[in-house]
Amino acid sequence: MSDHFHKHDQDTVLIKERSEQEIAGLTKRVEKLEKFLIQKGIVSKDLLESVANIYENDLGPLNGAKVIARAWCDPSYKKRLLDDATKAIKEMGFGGLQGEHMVVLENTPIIHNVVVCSLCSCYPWPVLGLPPGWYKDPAYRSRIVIHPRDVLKEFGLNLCDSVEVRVWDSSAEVRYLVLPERPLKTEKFCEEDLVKLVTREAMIGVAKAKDPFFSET
Amino acid sequence: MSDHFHKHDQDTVLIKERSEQEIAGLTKRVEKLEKFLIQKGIVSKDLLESVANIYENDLGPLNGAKVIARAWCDPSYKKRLLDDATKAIKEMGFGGLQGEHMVVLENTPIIHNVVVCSLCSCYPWPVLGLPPGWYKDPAYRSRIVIHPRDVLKEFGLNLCDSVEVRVWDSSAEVRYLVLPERPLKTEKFCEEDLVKLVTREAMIGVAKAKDPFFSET
Amino acid sequence: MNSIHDMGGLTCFGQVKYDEDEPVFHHEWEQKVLAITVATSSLFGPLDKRRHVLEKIGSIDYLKSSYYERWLIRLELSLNELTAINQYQSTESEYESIDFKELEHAIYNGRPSDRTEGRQTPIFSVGDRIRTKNINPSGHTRLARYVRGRCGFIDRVHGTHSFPDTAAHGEGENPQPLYSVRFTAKELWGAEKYPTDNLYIDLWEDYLEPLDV
Amino acid sequence: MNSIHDMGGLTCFGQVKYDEDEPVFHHEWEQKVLAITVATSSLFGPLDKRRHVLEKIGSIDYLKSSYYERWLIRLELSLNELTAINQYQSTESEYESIDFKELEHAIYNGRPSDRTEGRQTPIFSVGDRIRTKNINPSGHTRLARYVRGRCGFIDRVHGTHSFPDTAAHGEGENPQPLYSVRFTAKELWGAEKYPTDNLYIDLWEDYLEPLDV
Repeated sequence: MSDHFHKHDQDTVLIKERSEQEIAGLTKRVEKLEKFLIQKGIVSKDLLESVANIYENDLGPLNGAKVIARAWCDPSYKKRLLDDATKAIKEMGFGGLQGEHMVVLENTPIIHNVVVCSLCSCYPWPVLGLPPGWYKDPAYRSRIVIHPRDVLKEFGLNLCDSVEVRVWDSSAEVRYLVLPERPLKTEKFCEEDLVKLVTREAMIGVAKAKDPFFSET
Repeated sequence: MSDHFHKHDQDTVLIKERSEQEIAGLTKRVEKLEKFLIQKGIVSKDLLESVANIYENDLGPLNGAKVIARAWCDPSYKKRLLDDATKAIKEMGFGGLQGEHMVVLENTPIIHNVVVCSLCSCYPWPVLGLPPGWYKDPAYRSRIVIHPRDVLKEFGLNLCDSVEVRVWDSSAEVRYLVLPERPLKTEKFCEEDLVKLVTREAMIGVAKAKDPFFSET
Repeated sequence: MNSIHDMGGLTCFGQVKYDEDEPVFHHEWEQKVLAITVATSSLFGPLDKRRHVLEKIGSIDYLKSSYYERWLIRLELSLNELTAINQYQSTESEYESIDFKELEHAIYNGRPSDRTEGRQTPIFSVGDRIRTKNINPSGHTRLARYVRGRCGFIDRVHGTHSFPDTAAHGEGENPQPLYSVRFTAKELWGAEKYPTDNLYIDLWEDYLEPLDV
Repeated sequence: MNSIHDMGGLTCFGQVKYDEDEPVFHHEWEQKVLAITVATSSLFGPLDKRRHVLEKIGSIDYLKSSYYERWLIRLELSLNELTAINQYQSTESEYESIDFKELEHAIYNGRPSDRTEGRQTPIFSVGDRIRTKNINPSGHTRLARYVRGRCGFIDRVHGTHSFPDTAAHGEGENPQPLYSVRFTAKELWGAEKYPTDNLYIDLWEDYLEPLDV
């Protein structure tokens, strides 16, 4: 006789992989919406495809990485960025919905900034694109405000006790972007190479910028 | 073309009626537990049946109703009940698990008491039996502490603004029983007749005692 | 832990579904769960520990389960743990057998939580103003979130009782005074519409501090 | 409303599931939901109102849905409402048509929430100590529960912005100063282990009062 009783997932809200059937159901619901909107002349198929295209190709963390890399290389740009981020980011050609009011937060050896939206999932689209799944999930939204150091550990980031953690909960239309520390010994890197070190995670504040000399072996 | 999209239940956590299949699944899980406990000699089938029998037949709101009716008729008993409810209830032969530390709360024309356990579903078993479903559901547990008057309205109880509402959240092992107001013009009722007017809901505080002269037509 | 079980003050669960003619048990399995839970309670530690098992049920499971389903989940979790321990200790045959006479005595006489040892002299008296501490323990607590960091009045002194926050975790009963504390509705919710309404909740002395400290 | 969306400080959702190689969209329907949501946003009132629709999704549905599923539910709820209104008004043919040039302009230029009308002079200055009000409105608010009735410091003044609590309900934008407010971790959670940690959150002037009032 087995003595293993029904098992329970005690501690997670797992957004489970959807079955084929569930995806078919969701697809059908979306198609119904789409059909209605097109038939009523509210939108055209072209318009929807153009919008999808913008978010698929035009916006993404590469925009933010360019901003950060430039700030690392150009002290006067960095100053403008910290003084008026919206304007300085616009200089680089980035702006728009969900980036109307930008603030950049500078990480230092003694200050670590990390961003969340506990009430929904506000995120700076023009510089980071659409948010990753974990940013929108209950585990991150609920816990980063109370146990930031534990959550950062789950991303592999162990902070010294002496570092001050600053959590930014974006409850208004102000959007926050973290300026990570420039990795050591990258003085000779050109801006283009530095861009590759700036990950989305580093600009949210759940990681540091990539260390180009770090090897996993 | 239909313009009704997928409907959503916006505001409730409904413990939905279980399907035959779900009930079969639950039954199977319980049987597995039972079989294990019996095979290991932890309990016998007789013992489980005896326990079930106690809670089905021995405990219930009739016990509480007898306590309340006596308090209505016997001023010295009422005094003892308000002074030391555990002892006064024991006098009537009631006591035990989930009734170890009883407190009785007297409703008056200007004070209305109502009981909840917001953290789980603590309830005075010896005098009220096992709790009704609504007492254990999120809607009651979460809202009675913040919007007691709205919740009481959902039970059909409209309180004047001038009445003081006292919500008792039983977070420890103290269990609360409400002593409702004796209905008007029941001076000539004997204790046995009064017992019939004392509902479970009145002793939780989501209703008043039954008015024997009230007719619904 | 700050879990979904601590739901006081949430307003997202809709209206109360009141069914006047609700049976005590909807199905036979519910009655069995009740009987097994009561019968085996002494196997699984103090009530505080058993409450904490319910609090650790995942949020979706917690919300979509009925009361006896949550109890069933607790039994399964507890038995999974117990059998794992027994297998590890190779004491397969040594499960404790429940004595009905003892159980019946407990059912009718209870398992009181008041204690004659521990802190017997209350720091606070009826009428004293207190502030609840703002604690957010990772384990079990009975200091509901909606009364943390709030000012209230001592309404009753219940005597000295076992302390759930330690008792649930095998850290001793730490018996201490238990109070009924009154909070005004305005203090808890900022509402001014019913200035005379009050909420009373039972709180242990370690949850409280004098107001002016 | 005090709904499950306001989850800051809960600890019952387990560890973060981080997938480094997560695609922007898992399925085509997600991309369509994004496109439809952005394209039709001007049909359904201000952003605050659209956020409130998400907040009214039932708790279990909210928790078990992925992000774009919640957005899909919002579209369905909003369109059900819109079509009901149009049927009632018999204006079946008069749905607004979305102009792509206008939409493209909004996508790349945004819809700022700062305003030149309304209360332009902030009551508080950087460094001021404030206490947040303890309000529990039945409608939309951006005063998260975990910062209600807590003491903090003004860290930045963001200028005058539209006020969500009224804008979401068609009660006007009520523009007023918006601040970034700093709270110590100790003030919010009582933890003393990391005394230098802080949490910053953007709060409108109507959420705040001077500390000594």
